[in-house]
Amino acid sequence: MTSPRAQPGFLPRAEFGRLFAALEADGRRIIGPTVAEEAIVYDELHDPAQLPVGMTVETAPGAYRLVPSGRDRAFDYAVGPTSWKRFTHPPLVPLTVSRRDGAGVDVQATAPSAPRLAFLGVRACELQALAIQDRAMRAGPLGDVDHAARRDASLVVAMECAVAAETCFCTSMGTGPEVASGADLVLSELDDGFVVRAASHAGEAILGQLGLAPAAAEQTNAAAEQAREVRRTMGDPVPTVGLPERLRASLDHPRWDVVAERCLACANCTLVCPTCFCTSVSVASDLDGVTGTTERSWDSCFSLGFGRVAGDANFRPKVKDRYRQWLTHKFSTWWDQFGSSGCVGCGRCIAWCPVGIDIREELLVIAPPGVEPGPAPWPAAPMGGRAPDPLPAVLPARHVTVRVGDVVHETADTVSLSLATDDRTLLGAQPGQFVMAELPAFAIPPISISRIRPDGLDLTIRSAGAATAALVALHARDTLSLRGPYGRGWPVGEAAGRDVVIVAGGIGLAPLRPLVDAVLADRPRFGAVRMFLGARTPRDRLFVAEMNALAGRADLEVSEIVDRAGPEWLGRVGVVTQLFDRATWDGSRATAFMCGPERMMQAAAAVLARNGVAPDRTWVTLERNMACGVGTCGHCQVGPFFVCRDGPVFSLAELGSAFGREGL
Amino acid sequence: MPRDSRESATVGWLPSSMAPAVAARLVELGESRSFPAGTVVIREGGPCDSLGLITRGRIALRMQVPGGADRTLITADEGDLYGWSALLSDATATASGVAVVDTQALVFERGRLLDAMAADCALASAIQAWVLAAVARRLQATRLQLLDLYRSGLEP
Amino acid sequence: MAGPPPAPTPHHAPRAATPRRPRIGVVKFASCDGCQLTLLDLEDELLAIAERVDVVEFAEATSHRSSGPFDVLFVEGSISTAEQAVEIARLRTVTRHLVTIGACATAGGIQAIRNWFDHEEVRQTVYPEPAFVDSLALSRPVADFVAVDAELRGCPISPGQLREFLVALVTGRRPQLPDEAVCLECKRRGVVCVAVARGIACLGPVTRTGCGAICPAYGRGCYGCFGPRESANTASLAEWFGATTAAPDVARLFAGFTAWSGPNRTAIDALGGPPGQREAEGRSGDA
Amino acid sequence: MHDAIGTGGTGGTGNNLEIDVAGLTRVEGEGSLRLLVRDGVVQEARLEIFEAPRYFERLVVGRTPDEVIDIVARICGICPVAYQMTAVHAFEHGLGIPIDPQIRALRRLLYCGEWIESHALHVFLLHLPDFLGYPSALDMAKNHRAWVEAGLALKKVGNQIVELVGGRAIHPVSVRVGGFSRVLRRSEVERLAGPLTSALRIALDTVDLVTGLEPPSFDRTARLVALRHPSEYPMNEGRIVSTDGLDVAAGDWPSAFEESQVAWSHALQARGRDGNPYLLGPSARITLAADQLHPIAAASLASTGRAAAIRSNPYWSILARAIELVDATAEAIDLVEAYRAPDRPSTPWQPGPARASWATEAPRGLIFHDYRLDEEGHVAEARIVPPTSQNQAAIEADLAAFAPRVLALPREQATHRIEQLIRSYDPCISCATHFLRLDLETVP
Repeated sequence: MTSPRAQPGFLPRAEFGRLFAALEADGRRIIGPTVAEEAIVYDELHDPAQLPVGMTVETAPGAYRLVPSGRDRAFDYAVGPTSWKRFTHPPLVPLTVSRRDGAGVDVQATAPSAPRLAFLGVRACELQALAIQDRAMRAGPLGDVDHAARRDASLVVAMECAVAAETCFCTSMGTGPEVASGADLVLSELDDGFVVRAASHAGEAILGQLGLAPAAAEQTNAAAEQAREVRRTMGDPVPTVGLPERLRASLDHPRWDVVAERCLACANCTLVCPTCFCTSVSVASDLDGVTGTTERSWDSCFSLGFGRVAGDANFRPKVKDRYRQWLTHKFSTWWDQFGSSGCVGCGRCIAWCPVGIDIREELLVIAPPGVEPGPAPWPAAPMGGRAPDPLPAVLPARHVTVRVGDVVHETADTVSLSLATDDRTLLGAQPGQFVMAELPAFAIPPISISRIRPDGLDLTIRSAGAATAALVALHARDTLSLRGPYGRGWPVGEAAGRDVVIVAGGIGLAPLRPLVDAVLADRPRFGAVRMFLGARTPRDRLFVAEMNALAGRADLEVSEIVDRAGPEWLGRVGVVTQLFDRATWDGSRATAFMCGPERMMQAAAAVLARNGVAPDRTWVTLERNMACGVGTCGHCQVGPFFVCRDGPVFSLAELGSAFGREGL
Repeated sequence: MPRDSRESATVGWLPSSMAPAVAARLVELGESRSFPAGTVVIREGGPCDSLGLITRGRIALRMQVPGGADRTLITADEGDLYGWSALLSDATATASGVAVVDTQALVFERGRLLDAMAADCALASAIQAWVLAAVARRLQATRLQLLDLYRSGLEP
Repeated sequence: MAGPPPAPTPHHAPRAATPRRPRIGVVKFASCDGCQLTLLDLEDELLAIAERVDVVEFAEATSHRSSGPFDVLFVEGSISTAEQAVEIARLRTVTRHLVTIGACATAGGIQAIRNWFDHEEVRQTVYPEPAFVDSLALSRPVADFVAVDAELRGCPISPGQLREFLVALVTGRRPQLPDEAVCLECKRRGVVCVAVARGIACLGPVTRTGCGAICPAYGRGCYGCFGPRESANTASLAEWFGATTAAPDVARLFAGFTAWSGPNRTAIDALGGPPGQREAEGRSGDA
Repeated sequence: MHDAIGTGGTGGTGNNLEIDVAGLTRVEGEGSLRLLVRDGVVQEARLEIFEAPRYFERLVVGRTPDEVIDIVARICGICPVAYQMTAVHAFEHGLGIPIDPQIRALRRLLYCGEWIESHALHVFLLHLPDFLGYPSALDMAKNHRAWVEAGLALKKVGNQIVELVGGRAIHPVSVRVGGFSRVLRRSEVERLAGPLTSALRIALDTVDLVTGLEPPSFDRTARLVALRHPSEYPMNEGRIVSTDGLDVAAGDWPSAFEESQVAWSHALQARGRDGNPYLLGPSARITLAADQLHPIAAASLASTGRAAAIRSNPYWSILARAIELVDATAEAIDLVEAYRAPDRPSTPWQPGPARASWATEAPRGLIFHDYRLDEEGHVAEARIVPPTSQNQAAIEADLAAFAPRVLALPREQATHRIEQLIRSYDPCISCATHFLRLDLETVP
């Protein structure tokens, strides 16, 4: 956006239709406020008569009432149930169409639809909300094509606030009431008409079209005074200095239990929130599973399914966990993830909470101003409060069809698929990265790469649900579609010149195998290499022949142990930590890499720490939490991180107490 | 199947925290025995008449689980103690110990050990601390195994 | 339990080709037939589905009869007579995946309101010759009698969810039957919250989604026919309605088609029982 | 349950016949049939109804009129609109609430939707297989796919109407005392025009299709009862008339009929005060109100030349339903065309005491509701009389009359003929069950 050059003009109320005409002449459909279902909603407008003239709104926690304003202004309200994300990040977006035919599986991304829209009556807080979502939807490795296209195709006509609702607190969040950046045109409504100024080249073009008389000084002053008055009425209900730090340090505050008693976990707050962007992907198919479609729809961290992960475990089972995730995300971890607050102070979540929970009140109790924050549970990361500027470019997702070569049945429920491809991007995968594997009619699970070959990739998959079961059931010469590779892999180089410790539990060995390959390919670069492998039973051991071969080598050690076994098993029985909890090697010379069940990793991490392995040299992978793989769905948040975007590989130093913390 | 970590083979079998005099006294009290693979060292429910420290090899501690199957709950490996029931008054073995490979152990005959402990408080407390540490480690392992059992109950 | 069943193993393979068409049965107990009618309401897919499954028992639609075995048995209706209790136990033994359909089978149905009343009073009120009529004191969900592998909620069930369940069944994937609040569907549709904007009492926040948020979309509050969702905080909602002038008589809200299911029942009891109980007490007096 | 069609009983030869159909199929709800003939004399002809009782008349006690509208719908998933319409009209009549003409039109449209859905279901999925010799429509589709698809398409349009006006196809949510919970925009209603036009075409073809069927010959003189309205085909309102001259106001149903309980049924049998059975439903309506049929339906009926047969032979009810499919679709088209959105969804009203009695025409025939509202406007007593429990006695009478004609047939065929006869009344057993007067005086 550029600073306005054209003089502010004045548009008489009676001639407001000229703005409609100008916007329509610009080939745009107009979305703006109108009365429906006893509320002021944003919907398509064809005529200024549809504006909520003479109406205003009274809000309170859990209440919203449309009432006459007593004057015939059209924008005499604060914000309503609709937010602009309905048009920039719609509730339902088709993602892919997949087909299985003679040639194999083919997945096509659905082209983004981007109608030319003009948003009329966007408030200062809503402008900031749009900017915040722009950053959130572009924070992943690709960015979201649909959202970007819709934003690029939209023109924003802002409206300075003339009134504040009881639930407004933009002054505290620093997003209003005065319109700052992000608009193309900015209007201020006075009794007899509108002061109009351009805030971008596109805005200037429209303003030029209108050919307005310049606004008189008293008119521009009246407009400014109006905004100042709104600011005065609001005050500063939620002091935000140091709020992110205070909140981050209050994860165990007793108030979380109190609010959970009232909270319905109905998700209304997140759905009316103009910045909340979380989604879930659903699949549909024909009766034969030959053609399938995927689409994403608004979801919420308040729904139980949102925290469900493979094996029906759930990392946010309690309502308390979900409320804490929402509030801490909005006001604290959002800074770490996107470099700004996630709240703009519009107050929608307060008015539209069916039981009137007021976040302002909760914040003041949980993270009261002026109180020194306790120790931080994790270091600030990765944006650390720096909003990206300019926004990163957006790339379309690539769906690559690959063919199954060998199928190795590793255990009763686990197979390794050897996939052939000449796709350079896939072949460029790094150890510890993962791909999204798609078959028509099935959910799309993230699968870690278990071997990177010059001519393809191996995926080792455990059947833990219908989608993975379908993958495990694939035969040689079948095809599937891959996206990726995604994620930050193992920092192999970081271990150069040092001892290497590898701890694997069950299927966790799969993402570690490419690391082992990399180390062995350049063995002299590393010191002693020690592998500690755990499995549930002898029958659950992965890559048995290969591991036995490694065990036969003089230049590395492999010890393994199983949880339980019958008499036929002559190896060790117990837990993986028993393999090294009495070891005498010097952990300070070692870099450790771990993957396995989280409890196993916690126990192993404790033992490694005792042996002197530093937290910043202890690397774990948390891939089990991922859903979309590209940092847009919000499912895999752990404290300040998106696992798919910032990980899946993390050091314990990065994770801090987020590692293994229940309910986070 | 893979060999065990060579590191553990070089572990000083007695805890480094143990006073040299006490350690020396223990080595003198103990008697090095070898159990060929398959030897039943102690039998579940039978008398537990000696405490052992494995210096080489492996003893599988097994129990009859419902259904009559014989399951290995845990193995005692180089540096591990077994048969600590010998220090308890009823001295009954709670699991069977079977050498799954050729195994060497430093074995302390119950009567001798208890007499020596009765005679030497320093020795007694050192041994109790030693055994307690071993028990604590075993309980930790068992706890993790239990958690894993419950977790796997969730899985389809 | 609410979790969807794994599809019958032969259908796990991603290929549509399956060795054997699953044997499907549809039976009813105390109910209105609306949920099984929903099967026939899948007008566009009915014949295609019928080609992919083997409908061996569905008295409302076919004269073929079978007493089992069934790969999938859809059970409509609540258990409210002694014969029904015996029959559902028998059916369980010949059924691989037992799927309850509708509020009667999953929650006891509207007829479970009588569970709060005196059974004899109810029988005598409605029948001059109660002796001719056989019924148990309580109308209860199927899960109170036998293990249930999956449930389709609703009064009636949603054609969309039934379609999803059947497609998942024949393609071997896991049915997507979200266990979240009606509010999510309501907001996705862009419906203005009737509770907040109009003060209409609405059970949407504590009710499982799946209907399409029909009631709010038609300008009235959700009456909970899909039953309580997970961690349904009916206590908090009841307290709010009680405090706001929106709902003078809060117990009525919960005393609907899923009244007997845990969280609703607790709320009703806390509010002094369903409407009609006072009358019941009055009656058993003079009866 | 049983693995064969029909069931049980010992076979019949010559003058003896014993038929037990333990579980009637292709009817709504659970019923069974017992027919016993000795030496050519019918000893027993029973339609047994053992659907579990649900005590609705007790469940609505203490409820508000709007709650009752939601609750009584659950009596029957096939014809919930019939229950909602009868109840809502009863309350509005009893409380003296004026109804906007457009609201009344929408309600009639809603009812048309249910008639179309219910009749299409019965004609194509339940009854037609009997005439063509299939155990089900799904089997019939193997050789007559086009017909089954046409039937489903017709049924779907009925559902679309109920879904639009009522919110969903089964147990609609929008009917409220005084009107609806929401105003339908004309643009929404117009969306029905296209589907209805093709539905009318299918309905007319259906008449041709069923006119060509060959039902068993069985002529008897039954007493037919239906509503009659001076200016429209009976649906939402009218006076109760009969083929033998009865003519009373809908609210006076009790003056003309009475109910009694029989040991073999959870339903109540209704008979005329004179003790004679009577029959409701499409054949009765066609017979008693043919002159009020939509012109298109009237022409269609005339073209078949079977008006008399519909009156005398119960098997021809399938044709009566086909004619009513034409009538309902044709009228729905007119209603959609004429619709203008009312200013408000419903007329405001005050709860209070009232006696609320009304009758409407469900797809299966006349349905009567009678409520007493107490001072707070809550239901104190309720009485609901659905069509099937009124038809039960007439059905049994027809069975007894028809039985001798099948004595010669092999039992298998005899059973099928009898079952087919029962299906021709489209008995809705879910409805029929557990309806008895809330009559404390009769409590022993």
